[in-house]
Amino acid sequence: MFETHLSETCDQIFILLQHWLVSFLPASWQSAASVLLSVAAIICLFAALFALTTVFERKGLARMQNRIGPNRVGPFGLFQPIADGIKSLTKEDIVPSSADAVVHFLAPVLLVVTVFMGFAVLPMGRNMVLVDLDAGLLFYFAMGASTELAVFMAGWSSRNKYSLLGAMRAVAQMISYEVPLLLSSVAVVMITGSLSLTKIVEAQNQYTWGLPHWYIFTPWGFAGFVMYAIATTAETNRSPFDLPEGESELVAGYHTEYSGFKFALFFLGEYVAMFSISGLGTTLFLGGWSAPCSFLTWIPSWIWFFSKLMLSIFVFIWMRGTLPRLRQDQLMNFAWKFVLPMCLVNLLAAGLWRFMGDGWLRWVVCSTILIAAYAGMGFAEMRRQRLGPRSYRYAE
Amino acid sequence: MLGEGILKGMAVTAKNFFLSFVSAERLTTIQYPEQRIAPFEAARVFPFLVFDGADWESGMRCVACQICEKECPPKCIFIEKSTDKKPDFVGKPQFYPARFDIDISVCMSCQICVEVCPFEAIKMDTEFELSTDDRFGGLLLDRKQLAKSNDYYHEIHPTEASAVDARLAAEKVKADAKAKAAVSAATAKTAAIAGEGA
Amino acid sequence: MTPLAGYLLVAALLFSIGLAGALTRRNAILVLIGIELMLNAANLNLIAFWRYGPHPEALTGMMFAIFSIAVAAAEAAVGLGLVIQIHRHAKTTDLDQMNRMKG
Amino acid sequence: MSFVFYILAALTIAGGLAAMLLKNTVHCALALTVAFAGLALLFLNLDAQFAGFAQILVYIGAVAILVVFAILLTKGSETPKDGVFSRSWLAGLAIAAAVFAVLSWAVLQSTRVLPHETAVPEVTVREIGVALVGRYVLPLEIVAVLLTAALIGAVIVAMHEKVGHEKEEFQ
Repeated sequence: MFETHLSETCDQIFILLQHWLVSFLPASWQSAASVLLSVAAIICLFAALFALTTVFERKGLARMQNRIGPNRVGPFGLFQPIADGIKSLTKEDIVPSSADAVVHFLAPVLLVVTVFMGFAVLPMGRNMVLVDLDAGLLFYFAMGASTELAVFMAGWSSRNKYSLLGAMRAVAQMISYEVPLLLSSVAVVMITGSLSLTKIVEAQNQYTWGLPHWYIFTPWGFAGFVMYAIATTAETNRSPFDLPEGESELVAGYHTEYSGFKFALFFLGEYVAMFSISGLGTTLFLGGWSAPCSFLTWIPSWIWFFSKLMLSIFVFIWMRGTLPRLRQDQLMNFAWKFVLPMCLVNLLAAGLWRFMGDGWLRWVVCSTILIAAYAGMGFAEMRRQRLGPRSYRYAE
Repeated sequence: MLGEGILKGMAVTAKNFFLSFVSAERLTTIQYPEQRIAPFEAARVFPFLVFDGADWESGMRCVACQICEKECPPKCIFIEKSTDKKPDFVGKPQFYPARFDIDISVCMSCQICVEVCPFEAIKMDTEFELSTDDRFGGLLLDRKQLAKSNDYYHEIHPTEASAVDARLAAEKVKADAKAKAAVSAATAKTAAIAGEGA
Repeated sequence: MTPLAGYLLVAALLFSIGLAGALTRRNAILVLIGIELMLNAANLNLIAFWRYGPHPEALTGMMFAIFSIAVAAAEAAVGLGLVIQIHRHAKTTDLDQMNRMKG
Repeated sequence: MSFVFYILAALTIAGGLAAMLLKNTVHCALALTVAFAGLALLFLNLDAQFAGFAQILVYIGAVAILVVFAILLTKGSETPKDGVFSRSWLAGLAIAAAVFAVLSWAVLQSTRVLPHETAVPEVTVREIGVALVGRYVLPLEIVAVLLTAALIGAVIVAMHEKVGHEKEEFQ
């Protein structure tokens, strides 16, 4: 009895803390204060996570390349982000003389604001959601779509050909991959019957024989998750889809002309977008804050959410350490000729899954459809030498 | 199968990631200021002036012939000839550089000065930690800073230095023999003159 | 003034701004922007009528607005495609200079 | 009439005015997004959550981006020398003013019959979805066909006539 109570307290510790802090204020201020407190907590938490991730990314990438990575500032180089932060804060803020100063200033601000807005609807633990919107997923995608405009503003206002090219690439890429991103999430919405992210997590927080009902453990969920992962990598401009800032041809893409704190904001925006979109993927396919086994539910829900989030970040870093950058035409062909059709087939599979009722038949039918589509499309693509192994004309 | 290569590549990086924590020999990094690798024998950075013996001023091999100054492509060498002479390693009186400056902010480490020097006086150094906070004065090395002993030369380029020493020794032997011959000839001559006179 | 009247006035003003823009600007893209503004003003009207109408649970105004958003997106795509094609052909997007139908 | 409404209305109108008055075309497009965002917030203020988010997703995420793409593809960001307004601007302005006069007159005349503050309608996304595939399924299908047609049409219209150009170059 006492143990359940303790684990319950641990689970809800942030909620209890918030209620305790707010209780000092007069009653009329309490609702506003609790919202402000949550917002401040989210911003501080993810900014801190951003700082930690930068150093872990550098160290992880180094290990994948058999190097050591940053280890000079503080123990094991853990204070490296502080040094980086001081550097970017003290740097001169340069605005090109021909740049459009107002738009140039607004772009990073808009990017960071829209990126942080996405966290408003993400459930980070049991009862830990800022606003439980009925159309939460739609809100998330609406905010995600607005970041494209910030990227365009940054590229256009810099009056630099590299910035503009990078921005155009980024916007084209983000629009192209937004379609599979939305379609892979639509499958989840179809099964759950709700756009509310808390409802989606609750639907997955059930156990059969100690195993969770996460959507990734279903055929359509697994295919959807793979498509979602590909689309998010492109959406956050991460390697191997980091063409918008391909340093070998575009200097730094749309933030070429940004320095100092504004550049740090872009950097922050990129990482926070990665966290938020990983958090959404966790919520949609990996059961959000639910525990992976029924006997592990005593561990607080927010620990599960953040460990899944960091695992996704590790996969992002892992992919960055492995895969080379794609070419623009490969990127577009991949989106429109492979990922999008696969997402449509996946929608079909999800619909069949929904209407075939329980039993083993739906597993067989859905898996067959998806595997056949994957194998067929993959074979066709490789035959056309679009996605197959490369032939080198001059090397070797 | 589509996507097979991606999985293979991911496996390679994952192996690197985990094994780099286990086996230290996988790590290629040298922690530079604390750990160093010995410089290669053929490494060359900027020129220095070789001197023999203990005193750098009297033992300097340079005779201020100014060939290196003329040949230097970026013109980073400044030589001022002395007015008096001092004996070189064979004992022959030679000019010496009253001033010998190399501006290493201009030098491009081409080694042409070393190639053209007939006196084996200028050689390439392996010292590379030359950064200074005074970029005008600090990078203009005078002859005192440039002078390094022959022992130091042996230390950094042992093979090359031995070859140079052997050649110089052979030259010295030849010069000594010539001098001796000249001396004996002179004595013979004087003797003959004396004999004639007698 | 009732709240509905306020929304209707804002919509009317936005519609007139869009109309003025569509009628006075030279650039074809800006004419399209004006048309978009007019469509949006109509959407605002539909939503306002839905909210303050007698039967909001019937969702009529909301459905109108949603369909109108979808149609406006299609309109923008086709319209901008046409402008790009015209620019490729006539090397201008100035409507005052597009005064002949011969290609 | 709440304070929030006035702020949002001012934002929307200012965005719309700027979109129609600014010289630089890209600035116009950015001002247009401000107007779109203001409208989306007005929708939210009207308790139409779904329509508001759909407005942001479609207009800011797609239409605004499409507009700036079109501007950059047509070199429209360069301000023309002979003014941004057409020769017949006075007539256009007069027509717009007349339309506004008529509309506002109509609205103000009917203030008496317009309903006052009503209860907030409780509409979930689920109900909208059920209505879309129930009562409004025919319009939904028609919109689907329209969007497909528009997609294909836009691609065909904007597609480069590769074959024709190559022929021209060969001759």
